[in-house]
Amino acid sequence: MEENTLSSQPAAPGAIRTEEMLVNMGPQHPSTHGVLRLMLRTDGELVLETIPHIGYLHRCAEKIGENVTPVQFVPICDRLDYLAGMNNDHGYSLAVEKLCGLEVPERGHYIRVIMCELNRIASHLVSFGCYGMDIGAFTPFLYAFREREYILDLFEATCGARLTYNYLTIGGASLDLPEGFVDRLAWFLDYFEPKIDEYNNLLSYNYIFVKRTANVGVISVADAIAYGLTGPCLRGSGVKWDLRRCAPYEIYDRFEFDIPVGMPGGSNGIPPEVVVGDSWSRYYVRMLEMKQSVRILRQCLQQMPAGEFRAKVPRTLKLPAGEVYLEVEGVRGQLGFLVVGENKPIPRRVKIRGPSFCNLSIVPHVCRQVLLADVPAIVGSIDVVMGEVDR
Amino acid sequence: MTIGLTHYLILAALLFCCGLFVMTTKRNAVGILIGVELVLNAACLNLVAFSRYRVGTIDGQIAALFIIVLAAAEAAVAIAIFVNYYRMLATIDADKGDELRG
Amino acid sequence: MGSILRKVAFPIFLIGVAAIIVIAWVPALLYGTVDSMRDDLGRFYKWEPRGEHATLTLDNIRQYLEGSIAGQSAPAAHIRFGRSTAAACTYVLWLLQFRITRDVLAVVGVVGFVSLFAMFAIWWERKVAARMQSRLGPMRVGGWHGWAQSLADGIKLLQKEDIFIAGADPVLFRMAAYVAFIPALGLFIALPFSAAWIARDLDVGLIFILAMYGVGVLGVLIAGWASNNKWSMFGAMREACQMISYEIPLGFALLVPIMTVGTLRLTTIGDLQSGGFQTWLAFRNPFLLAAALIFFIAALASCKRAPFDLPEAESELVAGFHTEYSGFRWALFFFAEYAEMFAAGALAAILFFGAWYSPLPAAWGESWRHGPLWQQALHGVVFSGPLWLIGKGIFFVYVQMWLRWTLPRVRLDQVMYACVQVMLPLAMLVLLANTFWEWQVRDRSVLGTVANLVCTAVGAAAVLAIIGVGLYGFINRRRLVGTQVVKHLPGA
Amino acid sequence: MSGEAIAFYMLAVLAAGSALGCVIATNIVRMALCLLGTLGAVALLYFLMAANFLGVIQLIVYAGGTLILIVFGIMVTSRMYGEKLKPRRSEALIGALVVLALFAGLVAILWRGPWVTVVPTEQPNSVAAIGQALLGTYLVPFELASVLLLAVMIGAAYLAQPAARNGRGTEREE
Amino acid sequence: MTAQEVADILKQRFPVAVADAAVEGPHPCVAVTPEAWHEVAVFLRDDPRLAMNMLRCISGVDRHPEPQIDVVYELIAMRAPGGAARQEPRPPASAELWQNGGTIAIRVRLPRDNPRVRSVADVWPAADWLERETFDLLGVTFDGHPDPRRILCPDDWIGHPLRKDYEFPKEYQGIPAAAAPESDSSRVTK
Repeated sequence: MEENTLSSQPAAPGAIRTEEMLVNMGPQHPSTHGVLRLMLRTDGELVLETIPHIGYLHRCAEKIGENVTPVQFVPICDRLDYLAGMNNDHGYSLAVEKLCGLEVPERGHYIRVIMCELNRIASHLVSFGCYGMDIGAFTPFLYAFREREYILDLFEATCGARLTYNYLTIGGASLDLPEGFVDRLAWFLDYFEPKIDEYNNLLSYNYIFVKRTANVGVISVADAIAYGLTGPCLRGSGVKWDLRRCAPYEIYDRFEFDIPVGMPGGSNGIPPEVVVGDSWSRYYVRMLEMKQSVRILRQCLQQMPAGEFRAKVPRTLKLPAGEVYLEVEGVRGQLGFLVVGENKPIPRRVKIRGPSFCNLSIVPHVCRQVLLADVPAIVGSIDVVMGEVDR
Repeated sequence: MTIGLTHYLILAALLFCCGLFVMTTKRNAVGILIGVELVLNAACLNLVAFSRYRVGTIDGQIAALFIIVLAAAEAAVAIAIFVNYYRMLATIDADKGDELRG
Repeated sequence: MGSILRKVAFPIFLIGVAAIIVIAWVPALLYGTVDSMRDDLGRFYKWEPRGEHATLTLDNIRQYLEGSIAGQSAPAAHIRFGRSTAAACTYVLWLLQFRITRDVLAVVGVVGFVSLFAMFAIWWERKVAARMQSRLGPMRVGGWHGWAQSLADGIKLLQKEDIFIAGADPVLFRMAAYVAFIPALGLFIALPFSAAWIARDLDVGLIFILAMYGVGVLGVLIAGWASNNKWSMFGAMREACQMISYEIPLGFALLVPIMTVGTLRLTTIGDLQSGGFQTWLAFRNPFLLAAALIFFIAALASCKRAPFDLPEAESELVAGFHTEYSGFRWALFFFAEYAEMFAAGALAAILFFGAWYSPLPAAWGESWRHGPLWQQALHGVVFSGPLWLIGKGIFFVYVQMWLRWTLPRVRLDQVMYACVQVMLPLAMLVLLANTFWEWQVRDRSVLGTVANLVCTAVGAAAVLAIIGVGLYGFINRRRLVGTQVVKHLPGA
Repeated sequence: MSGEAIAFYMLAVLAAGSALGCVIATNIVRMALCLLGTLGAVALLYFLMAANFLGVIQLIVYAGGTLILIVFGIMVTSRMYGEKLKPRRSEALIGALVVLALFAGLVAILWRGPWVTVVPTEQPNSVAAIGQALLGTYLVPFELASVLLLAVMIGAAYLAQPAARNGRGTEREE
Repeated sequence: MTAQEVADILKQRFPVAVADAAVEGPHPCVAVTPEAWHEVAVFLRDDPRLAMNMLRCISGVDRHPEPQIDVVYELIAMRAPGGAARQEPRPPASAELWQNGGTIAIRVRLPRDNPRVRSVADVWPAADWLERETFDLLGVTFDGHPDPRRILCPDDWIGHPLRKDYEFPKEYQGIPAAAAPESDSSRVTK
């Protein structure tokens, strides 16, 4: 705790003097999702200003990227947004493939989409559960983790890992899907889809929950775009923008799915207190996105062909001179990779655009003149993963 | 040895004197308020003791009841004033409040 | 060693449960015995004044128990002992006739009950939470569903280092835990477990309990301040705001039954509800039912339980006022919290839900009350007795846990809004309406009877619904707890 | 020595000790804690004098309300490591002398004074008696007190809100 | 709008400042001189044809051993369903998809020994943290930045780790570094 008193001087006569305090929220704090540190300037329960301090989880991912080959770097990608390792691997692989001009076989595409969407569900489940905890509802957290466990079981059966997969790699996937995967996945989708409605009834429409999150931390469209917000945070503000649709990559143009956006309250079963762009909208977009992911997964299972799952990738892949910047729609927003090659097996530069990094940058703008209890509600609804912010 | 009126009165006198001392010497305004509470308590104790040992009715208790209620009201106003005082002068030292101009 | 412990642990547990059940009704029985004995003997020897001031001698008691007093009409037909038993009981009964003995017993009983109950409640809360979250909760310590978990935790907490932070105020930091805990114990001085089983039957018992709730806050406040931690300070401030605000609707809600019964003595209030389910105060008229609800919500806020657990909101304030506490001092805060929870539940039961009486009219069991020992014991279980009050208290504690693991937490301004703008006017309205009702509506009038019946029906429906849901859950427990857990359930 | 005497002396020592603690303590929160000791002991003394209702009111209003308000005020206005407001030496000395003299005088008078006392009688139902007295003999002061409380409520609420003059939202403070 | 069109508009508007445009290949890029960059940035955002309203990424690329550091700004134009990108605070919640109005990368070449460029945090607030990161890791100074501090490394860190000639410190605050990183990187390169 740093000592306080920004204004220890007696105020001018007649002026009202209030007691301001600097409070350190994090890096060890239950609701900062890892090691985020927020300096709050508070006046009683009122937070006047929020200053995020990041970097506690900086692991030099970009420096490592300049020193290892792309295939070696894929495991590091897993550790960026450690809740959505598949999506990170996918983004990096796509960037390298684009730079080298590699073609991924058909089945590889489908495996990638399946894994990415499954991981999106898993990650949104964590986000849903943790957000409930931020608001003070403990129980949904365990329900979310129960469902996530099924997905992790699937991942484990596929690649042997439950968190850092190193599965989607340059040229496709490193292994084929295991036997019985399709049936298990189909079972899981049937099991899981009705649960989303259950959780909506349990938490999303809960009166207290709505009161806590609706009209809290409202981000306007202009702000969202200006601060470079992407993913559910951007869509929560009512912008129907999703790279899977707006700049299609992989094979997402083959699937039918909707892009949920934040809607004003009062219609479609949305509580009347809700304002577009508030914490509730961001949270609810994630709930709806899980449904869309289930839809995509079902279509994948129908369309998936047999065949090769990985392109022939030379043992030492030389990255041609030139650079490529590629963004994919990660779980938390647009995950971008800038890869600069120079005719060597290792790239000159790997720049990672972590969506959480940009999403977090709006926190000082939003967490002003809010109550202390709103800070976890806002930061939780932005859903940052510090591994990706600090890289 | 039975406990009688004098015992209570002496105890009340002690509380009263302590309260008086706190009131006169403490510089923290809230401390002064605490002194006032002590004095009021002493008074209440006296009233109840008199009503029990000298009159035998409950009138003293009623008076003490009023004192307690009024003390609560007094504390509420006093704390409100102190909070404003602190906002104005950035101190709770009662000696600093010698200006009348707000 | 471990294996032996594992073998004996469960029997010890069962014996403990049995002992608690026995203890729950024996004192009342013994006190009743002593008092009735004194009455009998006083009548026999023509003591003046009868009862209170007469001291029985050992001989009196022995003769009485052996039934060897000349001319004794029916020498306590219901407590006839053999010669050796009588000799043993004589000393116990002789001791029990003194106020000081009973006080000492009461203090021991209260402290024992609070610590036992806190340990039980912590274990139970974990089980309740676990089942609501499709987990198992503690399963290992002690054998049967981890029943000894709290015991083990308690031993662990006692052994833990009592961390004292350098920047804290040394005296206040240490005192605060006690300032919070002692009023929580003090609550039980005036809390009747049954008409006979109460430490001090104060004529102002109800306000005394309220006062103890109020004083307990001071411990939290001082803990927050003395920790010299900003989060603790936030917690303490929130507690002060919340507690002071919610005492007002709480008080108003309590005035409603007080107005109906016209006394502050809790035993009297309890005894007025001895006529079975429909005479419970909450079902007397709609306003009392509303008052019961308001009371329960306000008590929830006073006990700082979810959804009003702002003073220790872990996602906002780390752990609130007890952030810096560890070891036994930390445990004291929890003992206080669970004691207050139980007291709130018991108070709700005494004021609104039939106190220590079962839903059956106590008049049905009148003959058992004076029958042989086994009948008296059965009476204590079936018709009235501490077990009923403890059971009702535990039920309300369960409701508090249920709410905690279901609802998110409200925000400070919402807590204040709910208190000042919703609960307070509502409580005042209910009080006003009840005044009017008591003034105008006769108990036996058509309106009074209909209101009573409707409220009773609502209450009965609620009770049946809860039992039904519980049964449904129990029958389908394999299906409901979630497939992941079922695999690990014993016998799966 | 009777039970009552034992109880009285214990409580008197607690009350007097806490009051002296108030005098000695420099830390304002400790003063408040000492005040709690005095208030509690005095409340128990009321119980001892069979003024149960008053004792409980003392606990609920004084210890549970006023004292919490005071501690609250302390928290808003004082910091743990802020300036220590110690009484000036001269003031303390003079004050102590005066107060000691006063105490000595009081004790002397009390000791000497012939007090006509009555044998205390137990009120059978003191709560009801107090209620009847409040709404009978003491109706006017009772109503006046309620008016005063209302005035205090409004006044304190007005004093405590900064927005009346500053234009900032207040409903979020407190 | 294709990258070629963007480049043409820029060249037309800023004939001197736009050095060259490499719009072929996977990463269409327009190079801009550091002095003109802020002006170009405002134009890119405000010109109704371009309306590059979102800054996605800022990457610094150290060209060591060449004495040059590139700063690459990735821009994208998000077009509201109504047509041009709308800047109203709250357009009606749309059931329609927003359109991708084209992407472009802007490259600013800076001298390696004293890389300075005007900050664009006032144009796109997203640049605030991204520029801080570039400063932190590559040592590019952004003039006029509202909060020019390090962001990922500690405030007292010495050097800029993503420079190619960066030497890993032997210790930090008395904490010794675990292993010499040179041997690691050399092993991989071989």
